[in-house]
Amino acid sequence: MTMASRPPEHATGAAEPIVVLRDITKRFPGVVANDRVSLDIHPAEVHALLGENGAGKSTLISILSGMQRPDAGTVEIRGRTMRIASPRTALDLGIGTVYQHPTLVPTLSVLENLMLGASWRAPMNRAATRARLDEIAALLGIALPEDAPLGSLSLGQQQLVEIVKALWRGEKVLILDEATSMLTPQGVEDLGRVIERLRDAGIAVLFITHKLHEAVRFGDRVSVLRQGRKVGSLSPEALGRLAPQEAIDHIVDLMFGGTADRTGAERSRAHRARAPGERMVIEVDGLRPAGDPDAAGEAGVSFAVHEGEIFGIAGVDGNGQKQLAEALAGQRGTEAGRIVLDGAAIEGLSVRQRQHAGLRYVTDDRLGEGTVSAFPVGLNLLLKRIGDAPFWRHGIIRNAEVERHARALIAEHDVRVPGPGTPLGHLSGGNVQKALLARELDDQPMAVIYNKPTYGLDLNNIHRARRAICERADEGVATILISTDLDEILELADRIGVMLDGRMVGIVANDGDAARRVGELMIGVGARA
Amino acid sequence: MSQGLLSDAFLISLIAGAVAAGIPLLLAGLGEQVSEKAGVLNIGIEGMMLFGAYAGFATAFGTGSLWLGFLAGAAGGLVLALLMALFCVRLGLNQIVIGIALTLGADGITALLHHVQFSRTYPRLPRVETLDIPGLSEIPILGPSLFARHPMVYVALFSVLVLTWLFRKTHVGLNLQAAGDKPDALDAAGISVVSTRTWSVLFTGVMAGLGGAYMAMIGAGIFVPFMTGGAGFIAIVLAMLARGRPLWVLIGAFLFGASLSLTTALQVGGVNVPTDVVQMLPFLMVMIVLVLFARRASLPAALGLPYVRGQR
Amino acid sequence: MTQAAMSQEERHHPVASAWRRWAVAVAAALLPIVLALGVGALILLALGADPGAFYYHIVKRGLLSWIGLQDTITRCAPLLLLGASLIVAFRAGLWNLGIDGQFLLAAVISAALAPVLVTVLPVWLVLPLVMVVAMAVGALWSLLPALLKAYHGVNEIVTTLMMSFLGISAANVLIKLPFDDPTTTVPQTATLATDDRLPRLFGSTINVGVAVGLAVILFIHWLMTRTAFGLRLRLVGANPRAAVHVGLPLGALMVAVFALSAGLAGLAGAVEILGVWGNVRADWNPAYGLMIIPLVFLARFNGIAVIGFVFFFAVLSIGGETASRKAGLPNYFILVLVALMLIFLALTEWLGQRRQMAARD
Amino acid sequence: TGAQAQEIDKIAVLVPEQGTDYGWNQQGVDAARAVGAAMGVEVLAAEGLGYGDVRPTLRELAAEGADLMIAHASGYNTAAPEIAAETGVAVAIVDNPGAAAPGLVGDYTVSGHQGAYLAGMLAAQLSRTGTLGIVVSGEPPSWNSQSAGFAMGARSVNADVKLLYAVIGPAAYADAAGGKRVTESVIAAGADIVFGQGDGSTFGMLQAVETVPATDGGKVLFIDVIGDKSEIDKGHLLSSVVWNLVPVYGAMVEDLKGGTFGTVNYAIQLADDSVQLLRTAHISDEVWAGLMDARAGIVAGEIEVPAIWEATDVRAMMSSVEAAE
Ligand SMILES: Nc1ncnc2c1ncn2[C@@H]1O[C@H](COP(=O)(O)OP(=O)(O)OP(=O)(O)O)[C@@H](O)[C@H]1O
Ligand SMILES: Nc1ncnc2c1ncn2[C@@H]1O[C@H](COP(=O)(O)OP(=O)(O)OP(=O)(O)O)[C@@H](O)[C@H]1O
Ligand SMILES: [Mg+2]
Ligand SMILES: [Mg+2]
Repeated sequence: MTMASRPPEHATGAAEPIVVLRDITKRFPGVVANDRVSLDIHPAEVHALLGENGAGKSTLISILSGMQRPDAGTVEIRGRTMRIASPRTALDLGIGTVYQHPTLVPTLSVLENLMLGASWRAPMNRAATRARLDEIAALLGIALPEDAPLGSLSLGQQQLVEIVKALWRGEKVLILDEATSMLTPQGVEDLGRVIERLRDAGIAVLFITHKLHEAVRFGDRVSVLRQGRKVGSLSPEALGRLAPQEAIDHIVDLMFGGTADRTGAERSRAHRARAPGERMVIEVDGLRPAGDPDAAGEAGVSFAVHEGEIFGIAGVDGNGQKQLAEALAGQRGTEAGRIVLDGAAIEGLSVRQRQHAGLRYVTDDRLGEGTVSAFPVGLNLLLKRIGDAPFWRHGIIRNAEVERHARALIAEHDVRVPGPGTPLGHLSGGNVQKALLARELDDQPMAVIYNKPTYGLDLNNIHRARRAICERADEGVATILISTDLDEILELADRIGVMLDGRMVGIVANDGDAARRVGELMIGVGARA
Repeated sequence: MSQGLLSDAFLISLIAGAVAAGIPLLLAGLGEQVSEKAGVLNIGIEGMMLFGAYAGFATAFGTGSLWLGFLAGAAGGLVLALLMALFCVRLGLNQIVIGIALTLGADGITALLHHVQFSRTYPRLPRVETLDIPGLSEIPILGPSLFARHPMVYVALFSVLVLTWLFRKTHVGLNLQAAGDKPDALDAAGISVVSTRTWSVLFTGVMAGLGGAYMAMIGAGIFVPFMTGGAGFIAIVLAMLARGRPLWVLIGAFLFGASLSLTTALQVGGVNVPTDVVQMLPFLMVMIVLVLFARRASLPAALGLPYVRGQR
Repeated sequence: MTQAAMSQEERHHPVASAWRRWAVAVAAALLPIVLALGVGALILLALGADPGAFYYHIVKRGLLSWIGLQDTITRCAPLLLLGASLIVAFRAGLWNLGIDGQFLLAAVISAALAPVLVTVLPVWLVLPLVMVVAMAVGALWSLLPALLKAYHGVNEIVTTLMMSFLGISAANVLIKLPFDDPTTTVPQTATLATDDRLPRLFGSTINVGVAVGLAVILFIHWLMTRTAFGLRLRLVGANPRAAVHVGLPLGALMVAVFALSAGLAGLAGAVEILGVWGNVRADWNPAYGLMIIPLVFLARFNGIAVIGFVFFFAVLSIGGETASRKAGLPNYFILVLVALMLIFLALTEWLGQRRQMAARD
Repeated sequence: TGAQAQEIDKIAVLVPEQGTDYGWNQQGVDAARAVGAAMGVEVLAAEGLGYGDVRPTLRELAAEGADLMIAHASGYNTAAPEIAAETGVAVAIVDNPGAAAPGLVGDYTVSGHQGAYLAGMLAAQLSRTGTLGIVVSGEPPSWNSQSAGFAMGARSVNADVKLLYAVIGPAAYADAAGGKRVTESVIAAGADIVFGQGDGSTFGMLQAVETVPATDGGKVLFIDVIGDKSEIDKGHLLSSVVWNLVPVYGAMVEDLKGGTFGTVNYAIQLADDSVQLLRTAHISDEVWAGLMDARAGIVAGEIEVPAIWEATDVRAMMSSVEAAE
């Protein structure tokens, strides 16, 4: 679908804006998150809000959704200046939001999460909620386990619930902050169709993503933030005049100025310095992670990774990838099977011992277990090396060393943070991820498991991270790359294993035909390799 | 005349004694459960009970009406709960510090008031009229001990049902759980976390005040300083052990009451056990249950943490 | 002077800005006290007492008179150790609410052991030995909650409270049965002679216990803030899942935290008995926990701040008794005053936080 | 230090609770004041000190010039002699004769067991059900000896009298609700006269006695200890074993003046009326006369009432209900 195929009335943007943000300024300690940002949001239009990590996108929308108050500037709704004092005000105005961080109650069921927000006096109407849920789910082409506790769902499914919830309440304006980050390509397509329908029904959509092709694909209008300022925008007319790739190039220029990293267009793998070696570094045989009873198949998971090889693990989120990764790392017990690292069995070792043996696990749960929000960035960068020289001597911390190390990594990985002493929780989502990667890449293990390493990163940082992963592999690191982003796997992996229902349903070489075969395996078609 | 350990009268008095000791724990425990569910660890509950005990007794003594006494007891608990809500929910001050401060303050103020008003006369309330439930109160032993009590006992028992219904079947229940488990989610859904928690703390105050008033007016018939003697802390433990289920608070409260009665029964029966040993029984029982069943903690994730919107 | 002008000046005069920071810090420390005293004064007036005289006596007795000051300092010893105990636990995110039971059991064991041991061993050996045993007793009493928490996830608030109640009863049983001093009718343990107690400092009535308390709390502060071990414990407290992820032995660390925390509570019991009491009477329970917990929170788990709060509280408790007696008031009024102080201290801390938030740029 | 004659112009009394409890604390404070008034000596009263460390208070009172400090709680009997040694100011302590030191530490024993014996006789005579209750808030020595004395007195009148003994809790001095609950059970088990010992909890016992009928439908009567609660009685107070500490305190001050303090053990007893049985309208002349005969017998040593301090011994004296049935 090209821009030109859209109904003309939507391309013109003739309607008056429903929301006008005017000169919004918001400061946090050490940062100006939004610096006199103005933004028009029109009904019947998808407005893509783009920007590098830490540019201030989430802050801006949290002002619109009532989660933050601006230090200066005004919000006008249909021409009237409004004080959006709370999320309640925003919801009453018909503004529905999917936040970047999860905002659902893990102990309540899916249905109850959707019922949350009604007047406390209202009778609880499960049947009506169920009907409405079914309706929206059908629209999105999904099915949700309505009575399961939310916490038992995969992150991808949880994100769907968030989307359903926002659609429920966003009668006028729908805000999606990286709502597609956990979805499959098919899921993104389905969401895109729904967004288009809503737009055609007159709803204004504000759409934040780091995937620029999604932005030009679904967006009618584009605004770009950079370091808290709005640095440019593309009107529907302007956007209509550009071909998708031209539009992307233009946006990349706006987002990163001269610093854009354009190597991403080519496949990194082609630029790998060396082919994988022959030596087996990791051998997994019949591994059945403990825990969720149906997560692992009877036979368990088996595969092997060579020295310097990148072994991709593809699959829809929630098919046992996380359990597998945790079992490999030692955070989760195993019911059966063997794990051999460099010739030695490690399934009996603790997390710590496996780390010492040369195995690293880069978690996808950056806030839940990857970092400590309350700790300063500097300590978070050393979380896996507590007590090690030169940062500790005789068990006593040397703050100067810690700070020097932090400054070096912050600079090297371009983590946007006021200083090493800033609590990590104050960073933007993408910058937390950058800090996490910085810590993990700052070491020389024998084998690494990356779980969704580029989730939440902007384009530049994705390239940087992927390049770093390749470089490590070139140095001989056996790499397991778990990702729900098929493009990423196709770009980096030498071989690809596909997981479905806790089993590895096939392993294919990453050759010209890999995309099709992996896609088939992911949805359960195609034989076991 | 049948007398002694196996007489009806004695058994009735033991069960009634368990009820008398259990009702304040039940009321306060139910209250604590609500605020814990909403994420507020109300350590001030001991003070709220004591305030309720004083206010209830003073009013009942002054007016001669137990019902006005209960009203005043509830109001007494409510006054401290208002402070708790203001400081801990609205301003986000530390719940432990404020809770302990309220308890110490209530200890001091009620003791002072008692000193000024009652320490020369020690007034006692007259005999409490019971409400006999027709039919049920005729059951041998259990009838008179359980169903010929002051109406407040039935109110307390009924509130177990009400809370169970509230938790399971209403939006209030959803809101409470969300406020305790993931307050940002509740806020994002458009419900004020602060209001939800405020209401829950106020409810706790009312229930604790009623419990204290029951203890003073019906349990003892008199107010003496520090008379709650740690009942509030037991209520906190009961609420935690019950893991969100009102019925478990009921069971726990009566087990505690029953173990007190057991002490008396053993002694009156001439069984020579030190009271210290018997007093350990309920706590020992809790520990044994925890060791045997090793029940995982399921306290609300945000328990004890103030909620400030947009803070991370 | 306007805010802008002030900050302008600050940039040019670092000395002035240091002064200002000092002034703010002093004001922040004094404001809650002044406010609490103000409200307390109103209550005193309502009770018909003279607030001026009341406060004068608190300060004079608790702080300015030498006998009073010695008693104030002596009273700090167990509180400092209990503060250290709680700092360890709270920083590691574990709610050891059982310090009263740990304290009391250790006190009883100390009281039972010391008078016997001094008959066979030299005193200088007995005192440290008993302290070590007391630490072990405290630690042992926390073992069950520690194991249940570490390996079964059982909530430690409930288990430590239960063990505390059990410990208090068990202490009484021990005093009344095996350790009862047969020479007295009152149920209590045998008494350690005054000469065999912890040595007194420089001819005062202050015993070495307070030095032990100070040393321990400073050490614990250093341990928790400056060492790798302390950081590991803080990591467990701040995010246990992260602790697992980075490969810390979560269970073992939790048990260690409990052992250390409860051990220090036990040490507090020993120091109180060996330094001051000499014996334990049945049904004795100073219930220091209720007092020290809010102080540790107000100090934000900072050992140095705990020292300040503990000293302040000791002045209030020593001086308050005299003030009440002279005013003809029941001692209960001090409870009200302490409550007011806690509330206003918490309030000022909140105001300070808001100032910090507002002063961002 | 040997005993020396001394000028006395100030004495202090220390009690754990407020001196308004119609009981232990009030008796102590009132007696000290009475002695002070009679002898022209200033009295410093430190009330509500609790059961914590009283050393600071003792030091301070010594510094304020007290010549004798009466530490009126058994919980103070370790601290006070130590401070006496430290400051050289004489102290009086309770229940620890072993610590007495001439001129410095005097011990007084407060137990109304002789009076409790009379109370037991009285109760056994007036009981309709033949069952008596003893309810105590805790088990300190002076409570124990009075419980035992009561039991012995009751048995002396009626060997078959049933004695129901119940402790509210290990330290339930203020547990009024517990006092009421336990007393109700004791009444339900047949007691129509209750001998109650406790501080705040006593009022709960009174409440029970006033509101619950005996198993025979009649009135339950209460026998109190230490103080005289007639002022606040609602018609259920049968008697009280009243203590009077004035003779003891007076003798201690005299001895201190005379240089003999600490050489004798001071005690309250029937002989000098420092222990008395309270007479109320429930007691007929005839019964009273019988009791007074017994009193004379005790004073003369014809009736021996041993003091039994241990809780286990006391419990062993009580009836086992199964055995009786
Ligand atoms: N609550 C907060 N406290 C302190 N700093 C904050 C807070 N919220 C945001 N910031 C800072 O504001 C800046 C903008 O953050 P924001 O989350 O809006 O970025 P973003 O554009 O959404 O980035 P990303 O793409 O990584 O999600 C960042 O530097 C971040 O560190
Ligand atoms: N009277 C009440 N009793 C119990 N809970 C209440 C009460 N009032 C409010 N709450 C709780 O506080 C939450 C937020 O209250 P708030 O004052 O924001 O809403 P409200 O305006 O009273 O509710 P609504 O507009 O939905 O009727 C409610 O959803 C409910 O959970
Ligand atoms: Mg963001
Ligand atoms: Mg003199």
